[in-house]
Formats: sequence, C-alpha cells, structure tokens
Amino acid sequence: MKRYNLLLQNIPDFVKHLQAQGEVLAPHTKGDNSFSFDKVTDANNVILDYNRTLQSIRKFFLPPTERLLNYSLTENTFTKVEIENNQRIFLGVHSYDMQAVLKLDFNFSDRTPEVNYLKRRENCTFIGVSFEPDDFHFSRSVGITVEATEGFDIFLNRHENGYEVQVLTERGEGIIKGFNALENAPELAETNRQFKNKIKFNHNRLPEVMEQSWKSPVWDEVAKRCVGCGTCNLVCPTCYCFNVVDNVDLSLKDGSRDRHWDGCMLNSFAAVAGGENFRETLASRQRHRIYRKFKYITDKTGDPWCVGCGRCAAYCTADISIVEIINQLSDEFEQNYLRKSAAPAEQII
Amino acid sequence: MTTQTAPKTKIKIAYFDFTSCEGCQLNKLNLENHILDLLEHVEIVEFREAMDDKADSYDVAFIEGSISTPTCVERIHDIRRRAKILVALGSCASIGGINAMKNLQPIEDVREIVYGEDKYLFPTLPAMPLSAIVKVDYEIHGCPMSIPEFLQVFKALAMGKAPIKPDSPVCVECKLRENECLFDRGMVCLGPITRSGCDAICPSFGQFCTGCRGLVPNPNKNAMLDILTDHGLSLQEAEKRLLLFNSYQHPDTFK
Amino acid sequence: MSKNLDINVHHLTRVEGHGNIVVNMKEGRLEKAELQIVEAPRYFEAMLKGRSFHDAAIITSRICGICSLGHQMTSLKATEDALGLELSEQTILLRKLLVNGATLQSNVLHVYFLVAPDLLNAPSVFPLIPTHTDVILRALRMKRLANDIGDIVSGRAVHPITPVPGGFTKIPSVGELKEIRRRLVEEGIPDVLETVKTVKALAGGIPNFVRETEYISLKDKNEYALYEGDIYSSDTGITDVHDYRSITNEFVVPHSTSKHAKNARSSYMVGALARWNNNYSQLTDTALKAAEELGLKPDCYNPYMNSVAQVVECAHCAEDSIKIIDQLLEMGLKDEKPNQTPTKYGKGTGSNEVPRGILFHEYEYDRRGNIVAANCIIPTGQNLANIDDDMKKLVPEIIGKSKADITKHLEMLVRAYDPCISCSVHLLNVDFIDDTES
Amino acid sequence: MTLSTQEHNPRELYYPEMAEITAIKQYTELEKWYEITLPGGRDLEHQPGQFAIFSLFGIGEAAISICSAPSKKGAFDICVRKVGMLTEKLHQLEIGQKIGVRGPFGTGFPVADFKGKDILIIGGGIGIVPLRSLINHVIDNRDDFGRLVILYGAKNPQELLFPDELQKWNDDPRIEYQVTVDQGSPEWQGNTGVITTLIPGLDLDLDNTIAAIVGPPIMYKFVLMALKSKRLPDENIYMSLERRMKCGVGKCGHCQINDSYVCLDGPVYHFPDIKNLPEAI
Ligand SMILES: Cc1cc2nc3c(=O)[nH]c(=O)nc-3n(C[C@H](O)[C@H](O)[C@H](O)COP(=O)(O)OP(=O)(O)OC[C@H]3O[C@@H](n4cnc5c(N)ncnc54)[C@H](O)[C@@H]3O)c2cc1C
Ligand code: SF4
Ligand code: SF4
Ligand code: SF4
Repeated sequence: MKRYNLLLQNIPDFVKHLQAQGEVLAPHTKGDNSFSFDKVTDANNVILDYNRTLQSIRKFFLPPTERLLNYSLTENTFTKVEIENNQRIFLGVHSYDMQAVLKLDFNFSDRTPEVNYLKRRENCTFIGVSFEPDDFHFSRSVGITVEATEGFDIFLNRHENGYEVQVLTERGEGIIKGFNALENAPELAETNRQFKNKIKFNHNRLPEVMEQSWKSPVWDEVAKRCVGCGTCNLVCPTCYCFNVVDNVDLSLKDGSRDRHWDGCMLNSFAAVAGGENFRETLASRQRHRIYRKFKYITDKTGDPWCVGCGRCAAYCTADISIVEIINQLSDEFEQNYLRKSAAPAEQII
Repeated sequence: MTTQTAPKTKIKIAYFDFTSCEGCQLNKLNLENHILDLLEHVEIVEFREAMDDKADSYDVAFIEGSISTPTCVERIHDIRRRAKILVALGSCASIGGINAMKNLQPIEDVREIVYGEDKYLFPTLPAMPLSAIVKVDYEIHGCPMSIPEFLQVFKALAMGKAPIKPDSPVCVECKLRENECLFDRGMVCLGPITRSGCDAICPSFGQFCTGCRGLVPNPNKNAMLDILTDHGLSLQEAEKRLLLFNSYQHPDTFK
Repeated sequence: MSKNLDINVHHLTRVEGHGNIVVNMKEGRLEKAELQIVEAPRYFEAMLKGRSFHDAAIITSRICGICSLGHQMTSLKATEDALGLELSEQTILLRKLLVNGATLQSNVLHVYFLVAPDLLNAPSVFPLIPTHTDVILRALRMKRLANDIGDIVSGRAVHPITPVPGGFTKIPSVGELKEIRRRLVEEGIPDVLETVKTVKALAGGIPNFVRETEYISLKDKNEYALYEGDIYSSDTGITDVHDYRSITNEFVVPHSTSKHAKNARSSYMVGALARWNNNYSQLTDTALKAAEELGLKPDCYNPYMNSVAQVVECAHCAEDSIKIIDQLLEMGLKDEKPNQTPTKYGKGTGSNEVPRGILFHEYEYDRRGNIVAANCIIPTGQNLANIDDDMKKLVPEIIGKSKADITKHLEMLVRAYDPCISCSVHLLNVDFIDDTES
Repeated sequence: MTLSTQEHNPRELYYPEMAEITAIKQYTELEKWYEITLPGGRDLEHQPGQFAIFSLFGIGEAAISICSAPSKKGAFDICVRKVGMLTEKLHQLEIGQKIGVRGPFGTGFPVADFKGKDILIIGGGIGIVPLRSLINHVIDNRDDFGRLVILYGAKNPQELLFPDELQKWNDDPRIEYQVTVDQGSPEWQGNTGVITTLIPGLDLDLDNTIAAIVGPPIMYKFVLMALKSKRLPDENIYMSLERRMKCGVGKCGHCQINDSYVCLDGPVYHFPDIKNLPEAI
C-alpha cells in the first residue's frame, strides 16, 4: 500500500483531478446544519470535514424513487428502463457508510440478485475519509472503526495539516495517477479515534440479547414516545424496503411502474387488503426494526446489520436512540439471565 | 389492440363550494399546464365560479368547503343524491380545516366577537367536514388541496379505479427529498403525524408543516405533544398548533 | 316601460363566493336594489384570538384563496408593526414582486375567465376553448407565469408558504429569478400587449354608465402604491393607515353577512379603478400606453371600467416585476433568516392593495406574542355599499330594456367589481322579483 | 471498490411476461376463475402452492396463487377475489385480453415427499384456491398417494368456490370430502359451523397423514389446536401464509415474518419451521 500526504490547500485541485476522470459525488452543505452527497460542480464546495450526511450514498444505488418500467396503456406493452452505470467516484465516504454499501451488496445479490441495484454498483470508486465521532456515532460498537478501509480504493486520514492518503487498490492507484501535488509520507501513528456513544455489550452478544427480548417492556416504552414517522427507516443506510406504485400520465395513455423507499415503522407497511395489519402496534414495529438490524440478518451472516452511523437517533423527531434501546435491552438481559447464571460482567463486555 | 385500463368515455364532473376560501377551486384553475389535458377526459357540467350552467346528475362531484349553516346541510344532501362519486376537496371539506377553529369557542361568543349586537342576523352551525353529513367517497387533502394528489385522484377516477390514499406522515416525503429537518433548524413541525401526499411542500420551502392535511390514521398525539413541548412550546401552545387545521377532530369542539 | 320589476339572481355565477342580486321595483319606484351576501359567515376575527404571531398569517390567508397573498402580506405587516420587527430591503422587494405576481394573476383570471364570457355572450369560458383557443392559451400562459412568480418566491401561489413575520423561510435562487425575468420579457410583456388588443376589440360591449363616487386606495410618494403607502381618498385626502377606522366606518346591514363601509358619502369604491383614479401618473410607461389604447382616462366614473383598469395594471405589474428582479439581482441575493425577535408587544395595523382594493388588518398582541384582538376589513366589503348605490342609479336608467338584459347589466356590474365574497365572508346573487306583465 | 456484478448473475426481476386470458368463469359475486396462457402455450412450471405476480399497467401488481395442477399443460388457472385496485380491474377483463405475469415464486408443497401418504386438505374461504392445485395434483396422480380427505369451510353457501368440482369431489369414491358453512341458508342441507367442527370426527392414520392448511389468518390457530388435540405430529403439517407483498423476490421487505420471507421461504411452510416464529400465526 502506498501512502502520501495531501495538504489542505491542495484539496480543490485533487477534486478537479478526480472530476477529469468521472462524475464525482461528495458531501456538500445542505440547509443550516446538514450535509448531503451531491454531484460536484464546483470543487471548492466539497466538504470533507462533516459529521454525517442526511442520506447515505445508498441513494445512488437504490434511488428514493426509481422507474422500474414504462408502459403504454393504449398498446398494453412495456419498455425496459435503462440503468445507468457510468464511472462514478465517491469522495469523502465515512467507513460506516462504506460498510453499509457492502451490506446492501449482500442483500441485493443474495438469493435473487437484482440487476437494478447491482448494475448501478459497477464502475464505482470509493475514496474514504476519516471523521471525528460525535454524540451519535457508535460504529465502533458494531465493529467499524473510523479508519476501517474495507471497500475503499483510497482512504484519506485527517491529520493536522491535511490528509494521509492511503492507496488501497489498483483502481485507487489508477485514479491518483498523474496528480502531482502529493508528498510521500511516513505512516501515521495509530489514531484510533474514540467514541462517546457506545453499546454496552460486544456486538456479537446482541443476537443472544435479542433472543430474550421479544417480550421486553422496552418496546412499549419506546412506542409511547415514538410518533411512527418512519424517519429512522428512511435515513438508515442499510434499510432497503420499498413500495411499488403505477403512475400514469395525464394523457392516460402512458405511465410507469415506480418504486420508492418505504419503512417498516409506517402504519400500513404490513397491512393487507381486508384490513388485517400484521404489525399493528408501534411496539411491534420498533421491535421489527431493531431485529432487522441486530437479529434476523445477523443470525444468517454473523454481522450486525446496523453500521452505527447514528442517523436514526440524530434525525429521530422524538429523540429516540437506538443505542439506548439496545442498552436497555442489554441491562434487562443482564439482570434476568446473566445475573442468574452468575457470570462475571467482564466476560460479557 | 384496445386499451384495457384506459377510460372509454368522458366522465361528467361538477364542482361545488361550501364554507371555504375557494382556494381549492382556484388551485384547480391554477393547473394551467394541465387543464386542457384534463378536459380531454371530462365534461364539466356545473361549476358556479366559472360558468352559468347547472346539471341534474354527475359522475363525480368535487366539493370544497365545510358545512356550517342549515342551508349547507340541505345543499349537500341534494348534491349527494345526484352524484355517483363524491370527492371532498381540501381541508375544509375533508377535515373541517380552519373553519372548525371556531368550534373551539362557544358559538355565541364567536358571533358576538364578529357581529356584535347584530349577531342574530346570521345563523351558524359548528363547522363540519362533509363526512359529518353525507358519505364521502374520496378525499383530497390539503389547504389548499395538493395538486399532485388532485391529479392522482383525478386520474384514478378517470381510469375507474380507486385512488391510493396516502397514510404515511409528511416526514417520509421530507426524507425522500432529503430535506433538512426543521427541528434541526430550531423550528417545530407537525410533519411527523400529518398525512403525506403534498410532497412535503412546506418543509421543502423552509416552513413548518401546519398539519393542513389532517392527521395520519392512529396518530400518537401524546408523543407529538411531547415533541412540541420538548422544543419550547408550552403545552397550551402545542395543542393550539395541533388544532390549527384539526380542530374538528378535537374532543372539545362540541362542548 | 314596466313599472314593476323583480329580479332575484340566486348565487350569482362567475364570481368568487355566494351572493344574490335582488332588485325590486314597484310602480316605477325602486324599493330594493341590493347585493345580498349569503356566504356563510366564517368568524376569522374570533379564530385569531389567542393564536401565536407565527400562526396569524397562516390563518388569515385562508380568508380567501384568491387574495391569499394579499391577506398574508397585510397580516404580516400588521404583526410586524405590532411587534416592531424590522424588514430588510431584500424582503420588501421580494414581497413587492409577490404582490405584482398576485395582482397580475388575479386580474388575468378575472378579465379572461369571468368578464370575457359576458362580452362574448358565452355562459362560461369553456365553450370559448375551441373557438378562441389562442386567446385561452394566452390567458393560461399569463396566469402560469404570474403563478410561477408566486410558486418560486413564496412556494405556492395559493396560501403562500415562505413569507413569515420578519422575512422569508426560503429565498429563491438567482437562476430562478433570471428565468422569471426572461419569461416576463419574452412572453409576459408581449402577452399583455396582445391582451390590450383583445380587450380593445371587445370594449364596445362595456356598458356606458357613470356615477361619481369617492375613490379610496393607498398612495405612496415613490411608486404606484400596491404594497406601501398611506390611505388616500379622492374626497378627503391622506389618512394614516393606523387611523383606517376613521375611513371605513363599518356597519352591519341585514341583507349581508359581510359588513358595509362608508366614509365621506354613503359609499365609496376601492379596487383597480380607484387606484387608477388616485395614482395613474405613477404607472409604468407600458401601462399608461395601454390605458390610452383602451380609452381609460383619469377620473373615470364608470365602474364597468374597473376591468379595463385591471388590464392596465397587468402591464404595470409585468413591467415593474422586471425592474424589481433587476434590482434584486444587482443587490445580490442574500440567504437571510426572518427577523422574528419582537422589540415590543401591542397593537399594529397593516394595509395593502390587493387586486380588489385596499385591505386592512389590525392585531393586538400580548407579551407572549399571542393575539388578544383582531380586525380585518376587506375590499369587497368596502365596495358593497357602492355597488348598491350603483344599482340604484343604474336600474332606472335601463328600465326600458328586457328583464334578461337588465339582469345581465346588473350581473356584469357586480362582476366588474371582481367581488371576492369569501373575503367579505363569501357573497353574491342578483334577485329580480318581477310581478308585472313586463 | 467496484462490484464486479457478473459473478452475482444479476437478473431483471421486475419485467412481466404478457400472457393471455383464455377462459373465465364467475363463481361468486367476488370470485372469478381465469385460465391464463403464456406466449406459445409455454408451461409456467410451477409446483402446487406456488404463486405468481400479476399486473395490469396503470393499476399495479398482486400476488395470486396458481390453482391448477402442474399436470395441466399449455395454460394454468388462477382464482381471484375482488378486494381492491388490481383485483377489481382484473374482474373487468375479458377473454383475449392480456395481463402481465412474473413467476412462479415461492415454495410449493413438497409433493415428492408426500408420496404414499394420506393427504388431509383443510381450506377456509379463499384458502381453497392454492389448495386446489394440490388437490388436482393428487387426483391426477391418484395412485401415488393414500387417502385424500378434503375439509372445506366457507362463510355461507353462496361463497363456495369451484362448484362444479366440488360435486366431482363429492361423487368420487376415492375422495373423502366434507364441507361446512358458518351460516346456512334455507336450501343448505349440509354442515353448518366453523371448519374446526369437522376435525374431531376424523379418523386419521396419524403418522402417515399430511395436513395442508390454508385459510384466513384467524383460522390457523384454531385448526392447529384441533389437530394438536388429535395428536397429529407437527412434522406432518404444512400451511400457506399470506402477507402484503410488493416484489415477490425477497427485496421489498413487506412480507417478512420475523426473519422469513413469505415470497421466498413461503408461502408454503412446514409447520415446524415457523411454529417458533411469533409473527407467523
Ligand atoms: C402468496 C399469496 C397468494 C395469494 N393468492 C391469492 C389468490 O389466489 N387469489 C386472490 O384473490 N388473492 C390472493 N392473494 C391476495 C392478493 O394478493 C391480494 O388480495 C391483492 O394483492 C389485493 O390487491 P388489490 O390491488 O386488488 O387490492 P388493494 O386493496 O387495492 O391493494 C391492497 C394493498 O395491499 C397490498 N397487498 C400486498 N399483498 C397483499 C396481500 N397479500 N393481500 C392484500 N393486499 C396486499 C397491495 O399491493 C396494495 O398495496 C394472495 C396473496 C399472497 C401474498
Ligand atoms: S424516527 Fe423516531 S419517532 Fe420516527 S418512527 Fe423512528 S423511532 Fe419513531
Ligand atoms: S440502525 Fe440507525 S445507527 Fe444503525 S445503521 Fe441504521 S440508521 Fe445507522
Ligand atoms: S421537517 Fe417536519 S415533516 Fe420534515 S422531517 Fe422534519 S418533522 Fe418531518
């Protein structure tokens, strides 16, 4: 692996160097206090120092609304939709969001591999960047450090005057070739940034906690505060549920079948015609949401399906924190099951 | 091959208005880019604000406004008899809307405040949505009614299918548009329990959701009040904000 | 000549809101000539009580969907006056742009869709679509442009979103303003000029009726007053906006759920014709040329000419909007936050010219910024007494005509005022009661 | 890291194939039966119990079970209850018109494992529809199986589906057919009462009997209780479940029952696999 040093003042040039090779997508400011991944039009507007973007880069692979097919009502025929897979360079991705993409890769290639998602994933280059954990980040607790490089072609690790550039793949080397404003750099001292926000247990114990939590009173307590707005689903980088609707033009001659993001916290997510709703209460929906992140897929893959980005808590309108929920369940588990078997606490954590 | 799902004949539609600002009708007249397309599929047989004609029956009656006088009650029964499908247009018609705010105060006081000692000249009832008096087939929410939803319902009816009734909250549409949440800008917003379908137009323009589309089914009102009070409103102010367009649903409105 | 006449137009069409025209003549003596306002009363003043200053304009904009921007502007001004909120120059310019857009929109709607069918003897605009397609498309294009000003600057033309006390929640982008400017230049002005031609061709159908009355509007030293100024009466001159009650003198009449108003005489007129009579010299050049073309001269006492004055204002609004956009672009748009920190609490008054005339809102706030008392005086309400007086003079003048003709004249008269009945509560209907041989 | 997606063999999952309606029968006010023919008379190649997703452009999609047996060649059958947008429009279609088909999807009944066993069919309401595929399969391969016992329950006599076939089942000496309705009518001479009332009277070879259950959500609990009291082993029970479904291919998330996807792991489930899923029944 090659390492270089990139000075802060050279970043706009670096962005321009990338722009010459493909579409560059990077964080920009959005609104008063938020950030969003958007196509770079002006290299000076790229922000590499940010806490989190409102939406993760999943929106580029699974767009919020996506046309599945076009049809003609008069002909009763449909036409296929072209799926773009041009060269895209993602600049300034945090490690947890990269991990989330790898998880979605699994979901969309498992059992019934879906061309819509997978094709958009071709021809992508990822340039990671380190971040300073805030009150909401807890990726460390799910096994993802700030400096985790898996999935990246290049990783930028922030230090006082700039970034340490780690070139991780051949693709990364290809991308960086020809950019001269880099200095060779010695390896940085291990940074290993600390997180304030933590899950009490090691994440590999959580499926066991969940196993015992089906009937926990925590679900009802959370449900009392939750308004069921679905924000937590819709901002989660590993959520991918969707709805499909047919839309027709005003001519009533043509139309499209479109899918858009959906969320299991929403009222009618599990409702069928005739009025039956298989997850009627907010408590049962909360439980399903958390189990999707820490039990169901985890039982199959061994990995938590939450990447600790903190979005669901940071944007929750009711200030509900997933870490708090997990920690409450863990406390309960500790009291009801571990105390009884008298295991020393150290072994658990 | 003949079309299977597209309409075969023009549907006869009529527009009526009750107690309202007529903003929904106007909003409809503001469909400049669409109006000629719309007229391809329908024949407008009655529309007082724009034309002189009157009709005996209609496939679809679009109705704006709340019921708030004894005459309104008679008229809406009459319209219901003539209409195959009755669609409530906008908040006044679908949920009582702003008009229903007057229900929160004793009706005599309200009349006194406005007309003083002449208050007895003008009879009034509590303001009610159409569904309080007659069966309403579909509702288009919003103050003014949301044009995207109007078009959606219109197209569905023209195709002879039931329109989709949005039942998720405005926050969903905000997220799909990647808006910065107004709570993060220090404002308070009713989006979390307000029925979507407006494409989150207010938050997208930096203004809080006023709840004009009514509440989602099974709203967790107490949690919403907690959110509002956590963000600086007193409980009374929070309730008032919630009641802006939703007074009719409030248990105190018919004291 | 029939000595007895009974006209009863129940729920007059092609006006906004519900009203009846009732005319009753017995043996040559006019017993009744009135516009009855039967719109259900809505009690906005009562609804406002106890509401926060954030909500006032949201509520009052719902008085009327057609004048929603006007109510909102007036409401915001009253609130800002009461709470001592200073506005930036940018905010004021953007608001003036909005007022121009709303006036343009409303005037186009009224002239093309509500008045033109009368002049063409059609029951509505719909039959005109196949026969006058170009004209209708032009009208739709003009309305779209006017509404786009509203959509872009205020989020939505009906019940605007972004204008709030102290400023705007979102500022339009430079690109959006430039695009609007381009369209104003390339479609807006040419379409207005075409409109002048169309209306000129139809102007022969405008009845020749004259009755001098008092004309009341805003007046400003620097510009054709739509957003700013003092109250001006053609009879009594300038009055401070805060003293509006001394001008409007509202009173309740039994045949109207909307209150009537009077100042120096038994009635006065507000709206485009009043503005024209009071402020014509401040119109843009294109507007003045349009007036000349259409034969509208200062001190015009024919209320039917109100529709013509509206066309003239269309030209003014389009041209003035271009000027405002240029000014904004020159200043450079700033992403300003609304100024919402009150410096005082108490009473405040706001006034604005809305398409139908001068509008007043007055609020009193308590120390938490909640409304203690509110009063709104609406242009159509102010015109009602004047309409009744017009009818009283008109009916004897045209009594020789057929009943259908008389009815049409009366309906057209009321429509010329572009009455906004939702505003005044919701109004209009002509009742002819005819028990003669006729 | 770019994904070399070819190794995943990505598939176009959402494009339907246009098939023709070749026969229609109206059974009840709400239910219609259709025969559907794929282009060229190609077989759908489904297993009894599987479903497909049907679509009409401008209206939407819905999951519908295939109700003919695989032995029917050149076309297949569905039976549709009119409950909403798509099903309503489908009811307006005529012979010769085309609808979109995706599938078959999901699990079917493992008929190979049922060979030599007695088959107990318990169908409530529209649940008889997916079971008809299994019933016909057993009838068509009658010697491969032991007894065929059919219990069918409906709300009232007017709602009984496949009336012509019911008569055949009733008349066939090798089928033990019993039907009951919740509410009788003056002409109704048969059983009245919920379907569970038919179970206690059954004489079953417990180890050799496979029960296949399909019905409305609330039916399962009571049928399972009745079978439990008969001591039918859980391993011998199969059931088909219904959930909201948008994609049919395990992506949209709507049909999830705990960690199981009805569209992939179901709709036909082996009871032992779901009895510990609290959201299943
Ligand atoms: C595996 C499976 C097999 C089925 N087999 C049959 C069958 O053989 N015959 C039959 O008549 N019906 C069957 N259904 C039910 C059928 O799918 C629904 O009745 C149908 O989706 C309703 O669609 P709609 O557009 O007419 O109703 P609407 O009321 O307009 O739509 C109901 C909403 O619920 C959604 N929805 C998704 N899944 C379901 C569901 N399972 N039930 C109800 N609503 C659903 C629809 O997509 C839509 O959004 C089956 C369902 C499943 C899951
Ligand atoms: S974001 Fe918060 S309030 Fe909204 S559904 Fe999720 S947990 Fe509930
Ligand atoms: S569950 Fe919450 S913290 Fe975890 S990945 Fe999703 S949004 Fe981020
Ligand atoms: S701005 Fe309002 S609607 Fe949008 S996400 Fe926030 S609370 Fe929800």
